[in-house]
Amino acid sequence: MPFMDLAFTPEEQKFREDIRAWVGSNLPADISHKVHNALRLSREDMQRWAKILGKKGWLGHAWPKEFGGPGWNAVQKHLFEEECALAGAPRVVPFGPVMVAPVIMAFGSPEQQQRFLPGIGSGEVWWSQGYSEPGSGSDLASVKCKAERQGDKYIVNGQKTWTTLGQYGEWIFCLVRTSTEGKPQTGISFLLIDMKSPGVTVRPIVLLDGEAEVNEVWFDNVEVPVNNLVGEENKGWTYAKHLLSHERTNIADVNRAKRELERLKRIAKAEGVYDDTRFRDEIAKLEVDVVALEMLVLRVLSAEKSGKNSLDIAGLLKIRGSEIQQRYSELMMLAAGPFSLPFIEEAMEAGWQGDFPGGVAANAPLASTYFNLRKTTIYGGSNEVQRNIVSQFVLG
Amino acid sequence: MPFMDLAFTPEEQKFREDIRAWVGSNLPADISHKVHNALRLSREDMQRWAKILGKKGWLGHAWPKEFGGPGWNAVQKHLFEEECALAGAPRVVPFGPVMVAPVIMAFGSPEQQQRFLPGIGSGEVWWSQGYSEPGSGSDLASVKCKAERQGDKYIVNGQKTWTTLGQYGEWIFCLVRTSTEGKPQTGISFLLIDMKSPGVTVRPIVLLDGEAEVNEVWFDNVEVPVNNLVGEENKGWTYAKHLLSHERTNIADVNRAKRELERLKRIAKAEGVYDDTRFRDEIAKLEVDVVALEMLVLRVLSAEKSGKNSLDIAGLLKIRGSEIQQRYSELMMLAAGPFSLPFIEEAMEAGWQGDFPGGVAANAPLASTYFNLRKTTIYGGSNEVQRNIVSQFVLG
Amino acid sequence: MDFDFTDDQEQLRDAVRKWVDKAYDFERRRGIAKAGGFSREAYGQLAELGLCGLYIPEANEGLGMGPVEGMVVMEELGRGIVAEPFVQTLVAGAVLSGYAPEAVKTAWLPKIASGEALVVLASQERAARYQLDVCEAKASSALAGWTLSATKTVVPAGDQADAFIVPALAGGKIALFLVERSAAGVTTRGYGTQDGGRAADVVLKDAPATLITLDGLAALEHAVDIGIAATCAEAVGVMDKTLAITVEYMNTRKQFGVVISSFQALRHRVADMKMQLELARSMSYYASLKLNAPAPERRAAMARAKYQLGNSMRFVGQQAVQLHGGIGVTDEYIVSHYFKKLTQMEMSFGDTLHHLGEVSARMQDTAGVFA
Amino acid sequence: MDFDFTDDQEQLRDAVRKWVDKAYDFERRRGIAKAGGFSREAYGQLAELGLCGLYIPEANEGLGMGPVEGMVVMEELGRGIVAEPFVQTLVAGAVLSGYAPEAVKTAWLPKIASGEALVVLASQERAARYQLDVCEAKASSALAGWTLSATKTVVPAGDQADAFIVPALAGGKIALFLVERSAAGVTTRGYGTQDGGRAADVVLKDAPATLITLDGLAALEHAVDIGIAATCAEAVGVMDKTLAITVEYMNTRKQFGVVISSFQALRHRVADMKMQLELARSMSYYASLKLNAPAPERRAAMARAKYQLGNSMRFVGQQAVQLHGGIGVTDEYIVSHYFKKLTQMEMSFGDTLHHLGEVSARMQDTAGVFA
Repeated sequence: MPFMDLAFTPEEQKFREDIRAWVGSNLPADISHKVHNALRLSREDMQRWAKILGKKGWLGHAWPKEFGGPGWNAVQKHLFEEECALAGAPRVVPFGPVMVAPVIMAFGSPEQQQRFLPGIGSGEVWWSQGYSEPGSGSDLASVKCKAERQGDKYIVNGQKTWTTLGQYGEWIFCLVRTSTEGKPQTGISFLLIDMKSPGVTVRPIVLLDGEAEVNEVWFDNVEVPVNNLVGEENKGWTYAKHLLSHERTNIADVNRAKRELERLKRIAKAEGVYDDTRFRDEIAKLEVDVVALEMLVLRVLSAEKSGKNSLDIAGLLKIRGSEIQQRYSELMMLAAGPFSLPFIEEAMEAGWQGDFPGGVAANAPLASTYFNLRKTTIYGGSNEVQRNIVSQFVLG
Repeated sequence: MPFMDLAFTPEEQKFREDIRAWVGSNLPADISHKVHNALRLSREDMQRWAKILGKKGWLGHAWPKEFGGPGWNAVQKHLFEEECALAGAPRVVPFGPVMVAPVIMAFGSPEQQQRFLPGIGSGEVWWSQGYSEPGSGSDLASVKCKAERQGDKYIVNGQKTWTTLGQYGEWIFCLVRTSTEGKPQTGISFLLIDMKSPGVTVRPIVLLDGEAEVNEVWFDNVEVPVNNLVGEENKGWTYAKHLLSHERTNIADVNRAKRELERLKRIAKAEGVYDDTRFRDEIAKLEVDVVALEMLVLRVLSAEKSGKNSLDIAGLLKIRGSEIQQRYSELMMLAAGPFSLPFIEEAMEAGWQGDFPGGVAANAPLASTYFNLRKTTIYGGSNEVQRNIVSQFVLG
Repeated sequence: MDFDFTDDQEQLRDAVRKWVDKAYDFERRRGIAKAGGFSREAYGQLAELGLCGLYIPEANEGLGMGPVEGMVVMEELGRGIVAEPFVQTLVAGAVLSGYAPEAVKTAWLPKIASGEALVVLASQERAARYQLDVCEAKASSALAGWTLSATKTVVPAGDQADAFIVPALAGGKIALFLVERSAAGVTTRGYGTQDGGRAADVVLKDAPATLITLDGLAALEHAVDIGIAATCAEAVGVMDKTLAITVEYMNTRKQFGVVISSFQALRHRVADMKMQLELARSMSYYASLKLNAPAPERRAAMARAKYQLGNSMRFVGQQAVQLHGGIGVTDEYIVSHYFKKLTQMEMSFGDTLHHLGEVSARMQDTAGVFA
Repeated sequence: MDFDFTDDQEQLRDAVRKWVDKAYDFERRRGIAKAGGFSREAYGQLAELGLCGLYIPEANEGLGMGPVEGMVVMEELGRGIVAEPFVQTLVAGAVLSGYAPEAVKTAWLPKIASGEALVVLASQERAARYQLDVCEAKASSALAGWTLSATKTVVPAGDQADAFIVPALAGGKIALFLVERSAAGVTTRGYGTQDGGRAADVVLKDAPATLITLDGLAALEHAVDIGIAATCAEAVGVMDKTLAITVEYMNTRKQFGVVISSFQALRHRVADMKMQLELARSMSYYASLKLNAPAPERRAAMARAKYQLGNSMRFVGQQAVQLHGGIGVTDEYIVSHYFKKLTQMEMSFGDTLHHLGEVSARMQDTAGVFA
């Protein structure tokens, strides 16, 4: 008999402890050091951790058992993600295991499943996402990148953009236009493209923090075998929506927020503002914000677990989660104040031995992180689009 | 040669001191006591002060000299209003001297000017405003109240609402529909109606603070002589817009805000929260808000005086002024906290001898004022409508 | 970790909601407010539903239920902005059950559970504001027993209650006493409150009193925390209904020829109201589920919850009025009554700035619900 | 009471604006930032315009102008987010003119006015954050004159400047000194800053120094206040241009088939940005017009101004990026550079919370501009 209870069950607690123990002995210390201090992660760092998870069968931790996943429920997934986040594990690059894999599982052919899923689940193959195009913004259905069928190939021409970490990508899943008839949504197909194919060019976009986190990807007469089409031609929009519906509570990123709030407190202490009433109050407000967000996440998890309530508040999670990310990064920067202003790129590398102005090298990435996280209220459906969605739900 | 200077000129200073001296010796102490403590003002209180001003020729302090006004420039008007506000004078009920008088001056016949302006300027005749109708809200051109011409009379049928202090009104100026052809704006006329006419009914609307500040006014076959029509038939919308353009800096009500901010500090001291960092910071924020608003008002005044700059920021004054009014009233209430919660209507009368819970009778009106001032972001063009206007100015 | 309500809890919710819908509509509430802000008859109906014994052990003729049931009931009373101070009944039931000597329990708990006795907390003093450890009331012990001298103000339904739970200094420390309103030396002066309810000043002059506990501050803190959790739940109910009223109005009211719910700026405001409501609901759950935690953890949780709820109440109340436009500030239309209720609740058991201070003072190195 | 600019002031504005438009476009600025964040050549052009002598008396080959002229110049430099630390030149000119002995004035002011010498304030120490009275630097007096030992950090263009104005303790009190960068015992380490400008750590080891004034705290406060007023004016220019860039983008960029400036929720955001800009402009006027007021009045005014400007900068900068969407966070597109400039300026001469504290501490019973 279920009843309202904040505490996790003994089984859930045991599960958490097992995860914690495993992460504790398998997460490389040099990687967690970088995560805890917002230092630069290399491709190798990210893939090293992905492979460790892959070997354990946990890179696809949300995968169903039939595809090699652990078969966890919503709460177990949450506990796993929380333990990873708190321990300072890098976020799993989601494009393979979280985004394209569920689409391949649901709509791909058995052949595609056998061909692609092992490489995704093991962390061997780096996937990228090809959704956004120049000018598309929040209007994802305005796909222009064209795939023309010629025999057993598609010829792909066009451009994708905002491709996160695309400079490392080996494969990319793309929305491409295969028909211009009917509504914009109806002529879109879901195509898997080998990024080593002739005609694929990746150009990094430098962001405001000086980092090349996203890319433009150009397709110039790229030949793609038709058996790389997922599902049916012109039905790609349906699959993409299916994929978006898989983004649930993790969009709030509350586990990371908890870790970063603790880091904020450490920074505030080091900078001597933790005992300043005004600054401390700002942290206190954020503390409540984080607890409230976590409770919201837990409510959603509970509803998922029991299937009893229906809580259509994913939009709220996105809005609040992104606002909180921006706020903690802002407060970290403000805590360091003038000592966050030097822009010394080398200082963002682990192991830098220089003398950072003010003497605290941990301050080096603070402003950059603040700048970088401005993206969070823009991407994944801007917060304005999310408010449209929420109000539609409330007002009809 | 004009040059940037925050100080008023010696002439302006002298002007201010003269006003201060006159107000000091002519504003009845019982009235200023009520204003300084947000106690109830009676019709007699308001009219007593209006007549004192009228006798001096200052009730129509913005009137041009040819109509008996003092002929002050924008800065002098501001200084006069400021000295009145700081001394605790009641706000002049604007419907006669500030609203209908300029319309009569600009568009009325000489006969109408001679007939109506003296009673307005002396404070003898109480005017009301008949613009809003049930359902019209921010859409003032949706006038339904009908005036049908029959010989030398109009027969008026319909309803006006939100008529401030209409229960005291002797005359009312109304927008009435005289034609249903063309755009809604084109069939509106501007009519002066004697509220003692048969068929006029006034019903007070009780507001959330329990006070009857506004009214519904019903017109049931009310006969109005055609020579009470101002200007031409069907041109009333033009005249009404002219009137609205006369609302300038006084919409920000910054002088009252300064007086009330000082009162807030007194209340905070009496309630023991002035030295509480958190509460004090809230006052400090408001202090900056008030200074910034005053600077904005002064910039507009300077531009009006010199005719040099064009500052189309009336919408900003309305938005900011109303937000500040709401905030100081909120902070006053929060300062008293639990001691603002008793609702004892008698305690809002001057001279009440009862024992207010907590012992401070000055706390009696705090919550009521907070509730009452929620109207400020709604009336006079809601702040949402003002934001539409401001953004139109900025974005085109 | 589970946020599902049991079937029993759902039935409890339905019962209260039905009573509110049928027996406590806007007109009845208006009548109660006009008549002074408290209806013994309405209160009696809550008792008939069995609600008054919610936190009272079955041994004392109560229901022996817990915080989740309290939350469910308060949410529903909130939806109807019920003026009778039911929060006080939860507080009194729990505090007497938890801290009073057996004789006091036996004498009072069955009467509270049956609705025969209304017992309220009389703690507010002029100098205290929201501080619980500031107390000028004095208790004296003599052969005949304890007597109290005190001036307590804004006591909920203070001139209607049958007895008061009163903190007073005994030997320099705060102790908690029970004082009957009918006792010698007790005078009350009642008045309406801004939210349409009732309160009173209560003056005790050497009034005979019964000791509840000498560990009065701990008991008082517990009492206030029960009050906070109940107020949070009530606020969720008030806000939920406030949003529903606003949505209905926006989908009906036309301006410039279209319903005002078609304006994007207003739609986003509604999204923000929904956000505040769901954050508030989440923190109300949090408060109720932490109510039985050890005192330091419990106190920290209540401060966090009341801080969130205060912000939410202010935003939802103010925006509901704003989105209604002119009709929102009339007495005639219901939304202003919800707004006034939210305003008063923000100042009940400590306002938002007060609880921000509490959160700040109690901050730890850790973060999150389970920290 | 007058806020009209004189014809001379308008001409000054035009001259600076023309230079920014023609000689300091986005590409040149990008080049300067990449090359380290400071261009002596660009700085020399400001001197050629005569700007470096703005606050220097005519007797010392300056222009002898006042705060309004300073404000006009800073607004225009702000519009171009000019990276060279011209604020420092205003500060140095005014502080040396106002506090230095005649010999120092004669030696340095003409060189500052001509652009030959860049003199900057080197006051920031690790322990001080925004407090002006916290100082660990030490001055020693010997027969040969004063020597200083100090570690100053984030000194604007510190490895490019010709001399520093340095607060240091002399006999337990803060005094102000001039130290040449070429002097013995001076080492600097330069680096770029987040806004595309340049700063350096400056270490002094028994470096020979010239006394400016023993009343160093008063002079330092004055220096910082000049910096605040200039930063406020600069911020107005930055925000004015930021809003213009955003408006242009919104009127061009299409989503769902229409320009995004047609969405009401975004339009209202723009109205709020305009509000913040005009409040900021008003408070920038206020700051500049109070710059010659007696110290307590001047300090209070600067705190109020910087508090407003800080809030405005944060809102305008963040919203400008948000309204641009993805392109707003790229290095390639100009708006992110305006945003970063605004971010850094919020932390210059005391951030928003710091100045809230100053406003709160200096609060009087009266209210308003003339109180």
